[in-house]
Amino acid sequence: MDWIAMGTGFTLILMGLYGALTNRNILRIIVSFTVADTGVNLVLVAVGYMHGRTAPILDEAVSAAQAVTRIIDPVPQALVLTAIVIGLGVTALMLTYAYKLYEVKGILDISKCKDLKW
Amino acid sequence: MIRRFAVFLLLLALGSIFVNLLMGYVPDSELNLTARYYAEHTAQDIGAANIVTAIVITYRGLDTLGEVTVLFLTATIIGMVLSQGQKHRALQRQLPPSGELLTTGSRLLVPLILLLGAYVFLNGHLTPGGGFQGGAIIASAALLLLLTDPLRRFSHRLISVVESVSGLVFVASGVLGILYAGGFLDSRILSTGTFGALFSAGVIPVIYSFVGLKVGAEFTSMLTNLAETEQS
Amino acid sequence: MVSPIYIIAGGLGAAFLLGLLPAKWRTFAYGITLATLAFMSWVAGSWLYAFAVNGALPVEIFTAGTQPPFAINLRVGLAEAALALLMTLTGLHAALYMKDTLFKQGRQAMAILLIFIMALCGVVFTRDLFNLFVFMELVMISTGGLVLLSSDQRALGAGIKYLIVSQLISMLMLIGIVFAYHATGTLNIDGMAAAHINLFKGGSLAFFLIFMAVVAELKPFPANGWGLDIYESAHPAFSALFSVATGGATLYAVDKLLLIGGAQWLPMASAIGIVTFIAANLFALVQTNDRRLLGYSSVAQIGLIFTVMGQQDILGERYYFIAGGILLAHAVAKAGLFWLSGLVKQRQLTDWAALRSQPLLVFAFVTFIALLVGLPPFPGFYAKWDLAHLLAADGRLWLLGLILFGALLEAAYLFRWFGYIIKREGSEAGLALQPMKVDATLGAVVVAWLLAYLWGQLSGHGNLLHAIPLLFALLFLPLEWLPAKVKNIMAIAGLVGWFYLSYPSYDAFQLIFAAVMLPGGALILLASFQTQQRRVGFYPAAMLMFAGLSMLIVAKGSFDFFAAWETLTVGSYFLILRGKHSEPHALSYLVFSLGGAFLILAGFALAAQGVMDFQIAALAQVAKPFAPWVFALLAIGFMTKTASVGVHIWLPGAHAEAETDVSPMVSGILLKAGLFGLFVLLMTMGKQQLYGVELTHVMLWIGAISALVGNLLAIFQEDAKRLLAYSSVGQMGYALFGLALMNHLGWLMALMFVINHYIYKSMLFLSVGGVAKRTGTREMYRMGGLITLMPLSFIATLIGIIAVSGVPPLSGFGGRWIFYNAIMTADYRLPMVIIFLAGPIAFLYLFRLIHTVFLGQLKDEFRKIKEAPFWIILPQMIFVAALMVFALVPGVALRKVDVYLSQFFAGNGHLNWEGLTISSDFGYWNPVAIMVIIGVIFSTLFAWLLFVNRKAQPVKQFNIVFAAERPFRPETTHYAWNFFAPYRKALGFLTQPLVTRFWEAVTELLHSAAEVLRRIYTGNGQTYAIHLLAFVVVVYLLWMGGSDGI
Amino acid sequence: MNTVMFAISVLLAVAMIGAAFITILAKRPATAMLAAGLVSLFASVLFLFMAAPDVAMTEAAIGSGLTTFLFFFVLGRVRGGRS
Repeated sequence: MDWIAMGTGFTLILMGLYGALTNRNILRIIVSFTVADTGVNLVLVAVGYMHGRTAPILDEAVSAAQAVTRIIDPVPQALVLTAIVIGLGVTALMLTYAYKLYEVKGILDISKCKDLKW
Repeated sequence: MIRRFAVFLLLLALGSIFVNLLMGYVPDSELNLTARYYAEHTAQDIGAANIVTAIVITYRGLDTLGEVTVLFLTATIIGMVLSQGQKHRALQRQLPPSGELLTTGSRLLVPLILLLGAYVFLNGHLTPGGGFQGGAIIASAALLLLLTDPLRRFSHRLISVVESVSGLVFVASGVLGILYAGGFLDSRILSTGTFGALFSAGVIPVIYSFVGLKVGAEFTSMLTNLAETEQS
Repeated sequence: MVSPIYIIAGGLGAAFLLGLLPAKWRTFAYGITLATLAFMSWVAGSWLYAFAVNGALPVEIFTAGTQPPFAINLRVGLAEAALALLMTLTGLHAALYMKDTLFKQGRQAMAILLIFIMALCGVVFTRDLFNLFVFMELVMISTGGLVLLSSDQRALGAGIKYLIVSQLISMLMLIGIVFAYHATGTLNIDGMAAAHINLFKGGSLAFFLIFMAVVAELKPFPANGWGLDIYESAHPAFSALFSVATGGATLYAVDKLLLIGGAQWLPMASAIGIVTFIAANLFALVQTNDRRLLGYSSVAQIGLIFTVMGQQDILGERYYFIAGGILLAHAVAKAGLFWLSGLVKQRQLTDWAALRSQPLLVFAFVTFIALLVGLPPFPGFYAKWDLAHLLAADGRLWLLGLILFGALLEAAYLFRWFGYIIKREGSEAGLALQPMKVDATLGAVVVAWLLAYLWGQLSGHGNLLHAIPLLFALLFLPLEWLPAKVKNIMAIAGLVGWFYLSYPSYDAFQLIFAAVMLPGGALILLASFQTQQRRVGFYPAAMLMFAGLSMLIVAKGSFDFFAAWETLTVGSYFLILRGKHSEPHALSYLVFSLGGAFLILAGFALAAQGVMDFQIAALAQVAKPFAPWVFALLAIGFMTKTASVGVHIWLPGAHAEAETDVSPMVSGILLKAGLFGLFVLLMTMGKQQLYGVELTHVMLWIGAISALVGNLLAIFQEDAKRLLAYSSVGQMGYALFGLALMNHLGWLMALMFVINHYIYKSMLFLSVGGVAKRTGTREMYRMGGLITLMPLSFIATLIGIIAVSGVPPLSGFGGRWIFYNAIMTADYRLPMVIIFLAGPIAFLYLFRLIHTVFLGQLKDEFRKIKEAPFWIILPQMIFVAALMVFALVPGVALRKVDVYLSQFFAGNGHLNWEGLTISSDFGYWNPVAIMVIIGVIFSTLFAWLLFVNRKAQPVKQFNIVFAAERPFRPETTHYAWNFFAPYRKALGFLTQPLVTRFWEAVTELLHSAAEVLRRIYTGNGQTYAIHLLAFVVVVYLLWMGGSDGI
Repeated sequence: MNTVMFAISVLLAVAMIGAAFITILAKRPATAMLAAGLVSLFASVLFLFMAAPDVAMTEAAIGSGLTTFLFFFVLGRVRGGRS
C-alpha cells in the first residue's frame, strides 16, 4: 500500500515540477505547484504507514494499552498537517502576487516580467 | 523547445534521486523511538485520545504556533497587498441575482456547516479533525454566503478581532504553560480530566477551538479581501 | 534573566496585538513595534552579556514540558545570543529607517516585520529539524510580504521569482526531513547527529536533500538570480535585513545541519562556498547598479563564510572567531551600505558622488568598505590572518589562493566605487537626507569601530587600536575642522617627536630607514604649508601612511609587519587619490599593492606552519621544502611596492597625478618600504634555490631589466612628473640590483641609495611641482627659459640632476663608487652590461629635464611668472644643503651601518674609514678633495664664460627661425619638441608597453568573462527555478556519484 | 478485505496520475485547476486508506476545497487569464 502511495507521490511531484517549469502562464505554474505539493504530502504520509495497523486514535477499537502494537507512526501525520496548511499559505500568497502583477502590468506571462536581470 | 527537453532531463535526474530514496526505504515493522514514546505516554500524560492532535498541539506545539502564524501572515500580506491599490472604490456593477436554489439552499446549509465546523474543532482531541479542519469548514460556510451574495461585505473589524484574540489566547496559554506547567506550550495547565470526555486533555480543546476560530477567520478574511477587489 | 523564549512569544504576541488595534491608531501600533523590537534586543543583549562576560553555560529551553527528542527544544548559547542581538538590532534599525513606509502601509506591515524578526530568531534557536523548516517557511513568506514595501514596481516580479524558488526549496526539504526521520527515528538535530545519519540506508541521501534545500536558501552560485533581484528592487532597509539577518540565520542553520551530516560533508560546503565567492565577486566587477552590486557582494560574503564553515574541522576553536569576525564585518558593512543607498536618490554608482558634500557620510562609506575588504584595524583583518595561517598549516593552499583572489576582486570593485564618489561630479541635489536614516548609518559606523576594538582584544595578536602611531593618525579625523596650517604643525611635531622617542630602540639598519621616513616625511610636510583651506582628508591619510611606515620598521612579529604593511598601503592610496586626475591610477596602485600584500600574507602563512605569533627572525628557520616558496612569495610581494618591471605600471600614473607635496612623499619615502621588506627578507633567508634556480640571481636580472626599462621609458616622456616617476622605477632597479648582489658593498650601496634617492627624488619632484604650479602645465615642451624667473628651482634641479647621474662632486658619485667596488667582488657579468647601459641612458633624460624646463627661450605667456612659493622652495634648499653635507662626509650616515652589515658577510669587503678618505680593496675615495677640485674647476670655467660673452647680443627666438612671420603651432619651434627623436628611432622598439598590455589583457579578460557569464541571470523566474534544480542535480552527481551513491 | 483496498488504491493512483496529466496538458487554465482539485480529492481518499483520517479531512477541506476555490476566484478576477 505504501509503495503505491509513495510511487504516485513521487510521480506527482515530477509531473507537478514539469508543469511548473514549462508553462509560462503564472496561474498554471501555481496550479502545477499545488499538484506537486499534494505529491509531497502523499510521500510524507506513506513513509509513516505500517502494514496491518490502524489510525493513531485511542478509542474503543484501540485501547491505550495495546496502542504500541496497533497504531501506525503518528509523527509524519502531524508534519503533513502543518505542511498542507503552509502549502496553502504560500499558494494563496502566490495567487495574490499573480493578481497584483496582472493588475499592475496587465500580463500573466512569467517570461515577460524580466526587467530585473544580469 | 530546448527548455522542455532540459527540464525533462533534470526531472529524470531528480527522479533517479527519488528512486534511490525509494530503494533505500525499508518500512518499519516496529514503532521507532519517538513514535513509541508518543503511543505510550499520550494517554496518561496528556489525556488526549487523538495522538496526532496531542503531538500537533502539545509535543510539537511550537510547529503549530508557527503554522498559525503562517496563516496570520498570509492573511495580513493579502490584506496589505490588495488594500494597497484599492484606495479608489470603483462603483460596483450590477450582478444578476443568484439563483433561487442557491439562496434558499445556503440559508438552510450555512448554520449546519457552522455547527459541523464547531463540532469538528471542539472534539479535536477525541475524534480525527481539529482546529485546521474545523476552521476550513467554517470558511466554506462564509464562502457559501459570498457565493449567494457577492456584494456582501463582512466586517473586517470583527474578523481581525477574532483572529487576534484567538492568536493571543494561543500565545497566552503557551506562556501560562511556563508559569504553571512544565514549559512553554505545555497543555497540562488545566486538569487532564477523565480520558475520552469533552473537557479532558488539559487545555488542548481550548487551544484547538481558538485555532479553529482563527483559521476560519483568516480564510474568510482572505476570501473577502479577494472578493472586494471587484472592480467596475 | 528573562528566558529567551520570550523573544519568540513576545514577537508573536505583539504581532497579534497589532491586529487588534483599530486601523487609525498607527502611531500607537508603531510604538508597540519599536517597544517589542527593543525588548527582544534587550533580552538577546542581556543573554549575550551573560555568556560573554559571566561565562554562563548555554541554556536549554524545553517546550511542552518533555525531554527533547519527544518535544521541540531551543538552545541559546554565545553564538545564538550574538546572532539574535544582531538580528533584533538590525530589525529595530530597519523599523526606525522605514518609519514613513510603515506608516503608509499601516499596522499590517509592522506585524509582518515583527514576525520576520521573531522567525529569524526561531531559526537560530531551534534544535528541531521540522521546527527549523516551519520557521524558515515563516521567514520566506514574510520576506515575500516585506519585499512589497518597496516603492519600486519591479519588486513584484522579484517577489514572484522568490516564491517560485522557495516552493521548490520547501518541497526538497520536506522530503528530506521525512526520510531523515524515517532513517534515524527522531526529528531532533542533536538526536540525529548522535544517530550518525550516514550509516543508515538512504540516510545520507535524505540529509543531502535537506542540506541542499537550506544551502539553496544561502543563494549558492548558479541558483542565486532570485536573491539578486530582491536586493535590487526591495526597500533598502529590507535589503539590509535580508542580507544581514536572513544571511546570518541561514548560515547558522547550515552550521547546525553540518552537525548532523558530520565531517564528510565539509569539503562540499567549502566547494560550493568558494565557487559562490569567486563567481559573485567576478560578476560584481561589471555591475553599475549600486544595490545589485551590494547584492552580489553580500552573496559573495555569505559564500566566503560558508567556505570557512566547510573548513571548521581544521579551524578548531578559532572557528567562531574567524566565522564570527567575517559575518559581523559583513553584517555591519552591508547594513550601513544599504542604509546609505537609501540616502542617494539615483541608483547608478557614479551618482553616489553626491555623498561628497557630506564628509561624515564619506567617512562612513570608507569605514564600511574597509570593514568588507578586511583592512586593519577591522575584524575581517584578524579573521583573514588566522584563516590564512590555519589553511596554510594544513596545506590547503589552492583554497587560500582562491580566497585571496576573490578578496582582491572585491577590493577592486569596492574601491573603484569609492573612486567614483571622490572624483566623479555629483550635486547636492542627489541626496535625500533624512535625520532618521543618517543616524542609523552613523550608528552602524560606531558599531563598526566598536567591533574593531572588540576583535582586536579577542585576537591574541595585540589590539591594533592600541598602536600609538595608528591612534595618532585617527586623532586627525575629529580635528578635520582645524585650519591646515595648525594640522601641519601637529603632524610635523608628531613625526619628529615619534622619531625622537623611538630613536634609542633603532639599530643602525633601522635608523637609516627611520631617518628617511620620519624626519624625512616631516621635511616634505613643510611643503604642505602653502595651502590655505582646511585640506579635509589629507592629514588622516598622510598620518595613516606614516603610522604604517613607523610600525613597519619596528615590527618584530609577522602580524605587526603585515598590519603595518596594509596600513601604509591604505594610507598612501587615500593620499594618491587626492590628485585631480588620479582616480584610475590610484585604483591600479591599490589593486597591485593589495595583490602584493596578499602574496605576503600567503608567504607568512606558509612560513608560519601553524605557529600563531610567528616572528620575522624565525624566517631563517623555515623548513626546506617551503623556504624557496616563502622567499618567492614574499619577494614578489615586496617587489610590487618597489615597482620592479612587470608590476611597475601603477607607479608612473600614481606618482605623476598625485598633488605637488604628495608626489615626493609617495615617491621618496613609500618605495623605501618595499626595499625595507626586501632587506629584511634577504637578511633572514639569504640565498634560496627553487628548482635549481638561484632566486637572488633572478632578482638580479629583474633589477637590471627594471633599471634599463625605467630609464628608457623616462627618456621619451613629455610630462615632467611622469619622467621623474619612470626614473624612480629605474633607480629602484639599481637598488634591487645592489641588494641582489648579496655582498657587503652591494647592500651598503643599496642603503646609501635609500638616502640618496629620497633626497634628490623629493627635491626634483618639489621643484617640478613648483614649476608646474606656476606655469600651470607639466608638458616640458611648453616650458623653457625659466632659469631667469625661477633661479632657486633651477639650482635645486641642477643639484638634483648632478646627484642622480652620479657625476663626481655629489653623493651620487659615492653611490657609484661603492657600486663598482661591489661589482668587482661579485661574479655576475651579463646583468652588469645592462646596468652599465642604463647609466648613460639615465643621463639622457636628466639632461632633457633641466634643458627643456630651464634653459632655452622663454615663452611669451610665462613672462610674468614668479618664483615657486616660499614653502616649496624651503624644503628644496634644505635638501640641497643635506646633499652637500652627505657628499662631503658620507661617513656620518654610513659608518655605523657598514659595521652592522659586516655581521652578514664574514667581514670581507667592508670599507675602512680613516679620517676623510674611504678605502676599499680596489681604491680609495676622498670626497672632500674631489669636492674642492671640482669646485675650483667649475668656478674658473664659469668666470671665463661670463667674461667671454658679456658682449653677446641676445636675439629673439622668432627672428632666427621664421624671419619674423608667425608659425601656426609655436611649440613645434621649441627645440624640446620631440627632443630625442633620433633615440626614439634607435631604441623605440625597447619601449613597447608590453607589461601594460599584459595587465590590461588580464583585466579585459576578467571583465569580459563577467560580462558574458552574468547573462545566465535572464530575469525569468522559471529559469531561476531550473537553475536551482540543475544545481541540486549537478551537486548530487558530483558528490553522491563519487561516493557509494546510497 | 486487503485485496479490495489494494485494488481501489491502485485505481486511485492511476486516476490521480491521469488527473495530473490533465493539469499539465490542459488548454484552458480552468480545466487545469479542476484537475488539480480532483488530484487533491483522490489524495484525501488515499490518505484514508493509509489510516490517516486527520490528514484526509485536512486535505479534503483545504487541499481540494479552499485551494480550488481560491484559484477560480483569482481566475475570475483575471478575465480568463489568457497566457
